[in-house]
Amino acid sequence: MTPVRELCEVLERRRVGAYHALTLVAPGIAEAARPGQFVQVLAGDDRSFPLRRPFSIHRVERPGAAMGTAEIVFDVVGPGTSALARLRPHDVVDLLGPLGRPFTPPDEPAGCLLVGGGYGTAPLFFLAGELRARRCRVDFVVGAATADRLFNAMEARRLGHSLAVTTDDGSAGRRGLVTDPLPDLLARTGAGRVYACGPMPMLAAVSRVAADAGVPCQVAVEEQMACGTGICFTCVLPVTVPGWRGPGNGGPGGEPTRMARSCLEGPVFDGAEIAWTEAGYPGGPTPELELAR
Amino acid sequence: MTPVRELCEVLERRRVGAYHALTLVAPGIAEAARPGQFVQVLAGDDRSFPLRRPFSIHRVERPGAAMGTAEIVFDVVGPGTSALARLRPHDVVDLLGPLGRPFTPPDEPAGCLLVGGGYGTAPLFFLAGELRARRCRVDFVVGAATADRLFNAMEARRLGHSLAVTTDDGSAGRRGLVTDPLPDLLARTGAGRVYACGPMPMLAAVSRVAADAGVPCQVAVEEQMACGTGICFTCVLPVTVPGWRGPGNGGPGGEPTRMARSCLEGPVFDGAEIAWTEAGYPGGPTPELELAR
Amino acid sequence: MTVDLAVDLCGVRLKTPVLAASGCFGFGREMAGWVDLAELGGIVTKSVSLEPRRGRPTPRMAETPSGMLNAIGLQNPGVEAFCATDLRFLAEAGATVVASLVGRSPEEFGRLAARLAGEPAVALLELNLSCPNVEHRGEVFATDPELAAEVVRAVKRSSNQPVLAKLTADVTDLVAVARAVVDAGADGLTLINTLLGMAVDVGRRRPRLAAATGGLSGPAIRPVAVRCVWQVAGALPGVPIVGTGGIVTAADAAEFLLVGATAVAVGTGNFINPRAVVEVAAGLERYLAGQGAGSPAELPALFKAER
Amino acid sequence: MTVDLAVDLCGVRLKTPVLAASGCFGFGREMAGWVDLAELGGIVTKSVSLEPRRGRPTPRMAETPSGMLNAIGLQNPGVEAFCATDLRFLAEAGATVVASLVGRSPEEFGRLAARLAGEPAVALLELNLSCPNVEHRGEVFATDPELAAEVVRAVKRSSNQPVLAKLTADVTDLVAVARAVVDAGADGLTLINTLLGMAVDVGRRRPRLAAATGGLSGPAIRPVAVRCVWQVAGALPGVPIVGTGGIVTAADAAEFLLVGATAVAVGTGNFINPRAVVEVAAGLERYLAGQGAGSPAELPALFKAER
Ligand SMILES: Cc1cc2nc3c(=O)[nH]c(=O)nc-3n(C[C@H](O)[C@H](O)[C@H](O)COP(=O)(O)OP(=O)(O)OC[C@H]3O[C@@H](n4cnc5c(N)ncnc54)[C@H](O)[C@@H]3O)c2cc1C
Ligand SMILES: Cc1cc2nc3c(=O)[nH]c(=O)nc-3n(C[C@H](O)[C@H](O)[C@H](O)COP(=O)(O)OP(=O)(O)OC[C@H]3O[C@@H](n4cnc5c(N)ncnc54)[C@H](O)[C@@H]3O)c2cc1C
Ligand SMILES: Cc1cc2nc3c(=O)[nH]c(=O)nc-3n(C[C@H](O)[C@H](O)[C@H](O)COP(=O)(O)O)c2cc1C
Ligand SMILES: Cc1cc2nc3c(=O)[nH]c(=O)nc-3n(C[C@H](O)[C@H](O)[C@H](O)COP(=O)(O)O)c2cc1C
Ligand code: FES
Ligand code: FES
Repeated sequence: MTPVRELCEVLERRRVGAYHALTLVAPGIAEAARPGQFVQVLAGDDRSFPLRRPFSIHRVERPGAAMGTAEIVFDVVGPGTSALARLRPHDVVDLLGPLGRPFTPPDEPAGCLLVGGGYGTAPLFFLAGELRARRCRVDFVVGAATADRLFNAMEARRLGHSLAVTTDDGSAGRRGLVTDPLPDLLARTGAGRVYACGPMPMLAAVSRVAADAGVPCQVAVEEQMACGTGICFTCVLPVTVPGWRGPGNGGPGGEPTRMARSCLEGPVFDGAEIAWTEAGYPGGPTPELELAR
Repeated sequence: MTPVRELCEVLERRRVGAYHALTLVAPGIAEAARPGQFVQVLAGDDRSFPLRRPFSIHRVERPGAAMGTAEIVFDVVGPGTSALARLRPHDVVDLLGPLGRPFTPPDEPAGCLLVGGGYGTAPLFFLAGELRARRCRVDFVVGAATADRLFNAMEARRLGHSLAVTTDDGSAGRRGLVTDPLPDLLARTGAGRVYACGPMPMLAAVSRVAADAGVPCQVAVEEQMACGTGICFTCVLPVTVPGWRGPGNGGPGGEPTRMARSCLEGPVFDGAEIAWTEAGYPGGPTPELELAR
Repeated sequence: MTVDLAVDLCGVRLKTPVLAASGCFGFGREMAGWVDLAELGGIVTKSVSLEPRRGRPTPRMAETPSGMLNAIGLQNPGVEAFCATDLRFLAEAGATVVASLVGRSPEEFGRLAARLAGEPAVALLELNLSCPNVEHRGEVFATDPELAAEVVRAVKRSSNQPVLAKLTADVTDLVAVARAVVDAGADGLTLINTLLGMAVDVGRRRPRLAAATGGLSGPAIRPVAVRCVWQVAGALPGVPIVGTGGIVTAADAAEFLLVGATAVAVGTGNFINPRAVVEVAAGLERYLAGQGAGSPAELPALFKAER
Repeated sequence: MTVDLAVDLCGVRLKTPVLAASGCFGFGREMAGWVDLAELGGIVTKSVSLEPRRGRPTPRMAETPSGMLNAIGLQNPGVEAFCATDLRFLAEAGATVVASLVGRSPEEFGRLAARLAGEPAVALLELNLSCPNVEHRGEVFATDPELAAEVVRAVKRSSNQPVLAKLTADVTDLVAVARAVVDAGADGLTLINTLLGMAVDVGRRRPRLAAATGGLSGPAIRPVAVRCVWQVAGALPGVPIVGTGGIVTAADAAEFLLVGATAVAVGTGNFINPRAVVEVAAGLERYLAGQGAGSPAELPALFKAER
């Protein structure tokens, strides 16, 4: 399903804890979107030629009875997200999407552990819906720096069979990182799949824990993107390529890697496929092997 | 009185024929402004570094009972004026002003003929008020391409002892140019002063007619401006300097000229002082002399 | 007034004067879902080298006022993989392909040209003599007229496809470089590549690009690019020029065509509008009609300026 | 953390590292109503020549994305009128004056320097070797290391005021030009002048500037200017550099100071904010405190980047 460009009317922008949730009329995108995919957003009529900004799709209302809407959740960190935070209903936003490779659900019903960090939890709700529709059990682990940066834990509780919460400062749930409860949970829930979205260091750690437990793990990464459509080679990260002939190496198992465009082959990758240390995030799967090289 | 920078709240923006009138809360500017002066306007939060746009002050409400407001009248011709046309009440606009040299009223009460072209009529209302306060008789001649581009003829009628109207297409008043009725009017009203504001070719023609009739004439010119504060030398036009030593010549009488900054020494000049032909507007005073060179 | 957008670029007929610039359209395949590749004036591929290149570390991009810096570092799968996959795809899609070549020596350029000489799908060659994202400034051949000419000669010896030499504005005398490559046999010129620039993250007190410096592109550089085309078109009349730099709208493209470019290439503009190449061409058609011009080639004669 | 903004520029103490750039602050007088001239790091005057100059015809300016083109053409009243009126005024106002000189030959520069040698009000000289708005590119001395050096030598022979050589980025090897003028006796460098550019009015099908080409300034060129300072500061450690190009905010200024500039000059920024020079300095004070730096001179050591 090829992506489309849509000029989307803003239905609503509301605060959710430390974040903003933006609901847009986007029939084409709402029709085609799959969990883990993202949109490239251009807001405002600024003439300084700002690049688009990528955001995960938090959820969609498929067109039909409704007109078809897509929702994104964002944190204000700079000019682009500030422009989004100034949007009012009826303003128009320019979107490209759905972009990128989505999460792959298991072929057979299986237990799925969804691990979200900060706003990274947002796309996992979309995923949880799809997994449950496929009769998979869904358990949630969500973490953030502080309680207000946990995105909508209530919803996670509603959607999940169980919910574990961690915060760096202990202001909510257990004090610590999302990875702390992971080994227990994997054992207890007997999950056959791990799906994670959040900051890169967290994704590296989750991938390692899952690999150690022998559980397949898919992660949605965040790399800087100029185009989001595969044409600029800005968003690359090193992934392993068994038997690849090109230069360079550094994969988890020391096998060759290549620079993959995360907007095209990602943002969802197999966590064990990413050369985390080479990517600048030691603490990924089998780091000793990487460091050994 | 030195100019100030003021962040001005928009009170109102309304259509007046083909133009927009913008009323701004600007105590400092309203306090100091004199007819013929202008403001440098920056509207919107565009990050593409737009330069300020210059606009004549149409009228002011001196601070006191009221809070002090200034009004400009503008025509939408490009991005800057389009941004102004998008302004809504309570938006904030960044102004520098009052800038430039104002019209000089006669020391003694005298008959004054005010000649306005298009939106150039706007600042003449401000002038008319001042002249009448000095017990000068004020007569108006206003012209434009079409009826809807005559700025507020009603007001001109109210303020003036008499009003003559011309349009290029005859859609209002007499068909033709503002300069057509000038000689008669000068004779009939016995005006001792001419004050003009409008397109440059019109100012050249008015200056010639006045010069031929031997009546002193002040004109408010429009040159492109990058700064409006005298520091960039963008807005120059050639003016005569009796006995000046520098290079170059081309004044009406063939005497030396220099490039004067119209934002600093103008926008109001003595119409006979400008080297119209050299400035690119033949048809100014004594053109044959200029062409003779 | 009927308008024909077709232009002749070094003997190759382009359906429109608007191409996709190298490195800003991937290898074309990625955009097949957004535009009909056969309808474009042409696609200049990401520059290909003899061996695959990994490119520079990330971050590779930084947004700047009305532009962006990039330090991609010429990542590409190498000429063999390019021919096996990308070129085949483009041929089947019916695209007009301009293969951009990059090498570390005239000899490498020669071997690349030799490899592509037998590929009918390649309509033109563009020699990237000007990428700032290289380890040594010495690799920026376009900073040295003699070196640049040597590269062109090496390529012409091993290929009879028409050759565009892509130059940089970061030189003292662009006309001298242009004249040198034309004398060496270049059939046309592409002006300009990115300007060498740098941006700093003042909060973290470090460069915003991992490579420290990178290439500046986007509307910010358009005035420099237009000036370069104007200068070279004036000095070397009759030499076809592809104007590149900050083109986002049809009006931007018209600036280049008026000052003497035969065609234009849209780069960074594709990142914001994946249909930019098509929409700029459509806008040019309206512009030409409005100006009473029957084809892009008529524009320079309608431009009023003395040199 | 107390911050002292003062810097030493070629032996002259500046209250702040923020100057007003040449041609973007008139002769200072015009701005007396907006800022206290004595509080500025310094005022670089509009370039003055031996004889008065009328400058170029209008239009002299065109707005471009995140910048502007100008073709003022060095309009100035000549050095005599400058000394008689403007310089006297600046002295009385207590301003730190950097007199910008422009001439058509090394000899003219020498005579200008001689004329100002006796003026105590002149703290430094800046040699405008790089104005693109001249009839002949040959007048852009900074495109030729030897010619540029000759100008510096001529000036140093007739003056003992510290000399800043202002260079252009429109060259192949900026470091070579910088080294040449420093070897010739320049005490410091000002980087950069405007880039040569052009913009077209596609509706009227003519250049937007009467002079066709002009100088590009504003935020659009900042990445190029920062890169130039970074390159030269790395190649010529210890040579004071005044960074100029697209500075509007304190963060912009910090970019230049981090990569090695001793001071900065605000140009086009003054057109939008007449208090820019003062406000950038105030913002720098806050920035330095936030970074735990006691003075601007400490910033380069805090910059994390390998060359
Ligand atoms: C696939 C993908 C999905 C994302 N989903 C979300 C989401 O659901 N919610 C959310 O709040 N943010 C998300 N981000 C991050 C978001 O794109 C950035 O926060 C945003 O671009 C910042 O722009 P800015 O101008 O406000 O900040 P600035 O920091 O000023 O941006 C400067 C430049 O850096 C880039 N950039 C800055 N931060 C990031 C980042 N974390 N990742 C990638 N590029 C970055 C910007 O795109 C811009 O090009 C996602 C990023 C990617 C790649
Ligand atoms: C002293 C003075 C007083 C003015 N008073 C008024 C007024 O009361 N009402 C009004 O509608 N207009 C007035 N103008 C003209 C007004 O400044 C321009 O229409 C406006 O700047 C156009 O900006 P833009 O971006 O919409 O158009 P563009 O044409 O896109 O502007 C491009 C550039 O050209 C300049 N420019 C364009 N037209 C003019 C012009 N006629 N004069 C000077 N510079 C121009 C702009 O400032 C800008 O730098 C005045 C100009 C001056 C110098
Ligand atoms: C991300 C990026 C990658 C580029 N890669 C190449 C390249 O591989 N080869 C090349 O000749 N030019 C490359 N360029 C330069 C463009 O082709 C073009 O010359 C330049 O960007 C100016 O045009 P623009 O402003 O429209 O982008 C690249 C530009 C960008 C922004
Ligand atoms: C209108 C204008 C006039 C200028 N005149 C001069 C000049 O006379 N001498 C000079 O050395 N530089 C001159 N410059 C260049 C500036 O001093 C500065 O180097 C350049 O504009 C880049 O800085 P900015 O982007 O902050 O403007 C001028 C720039 C502008 C915009
Ligand atoms: S962001 Fe351009 S290739 Fe991925
Ligand atoms: S507009 Fe800058 S000097 Fe008049």
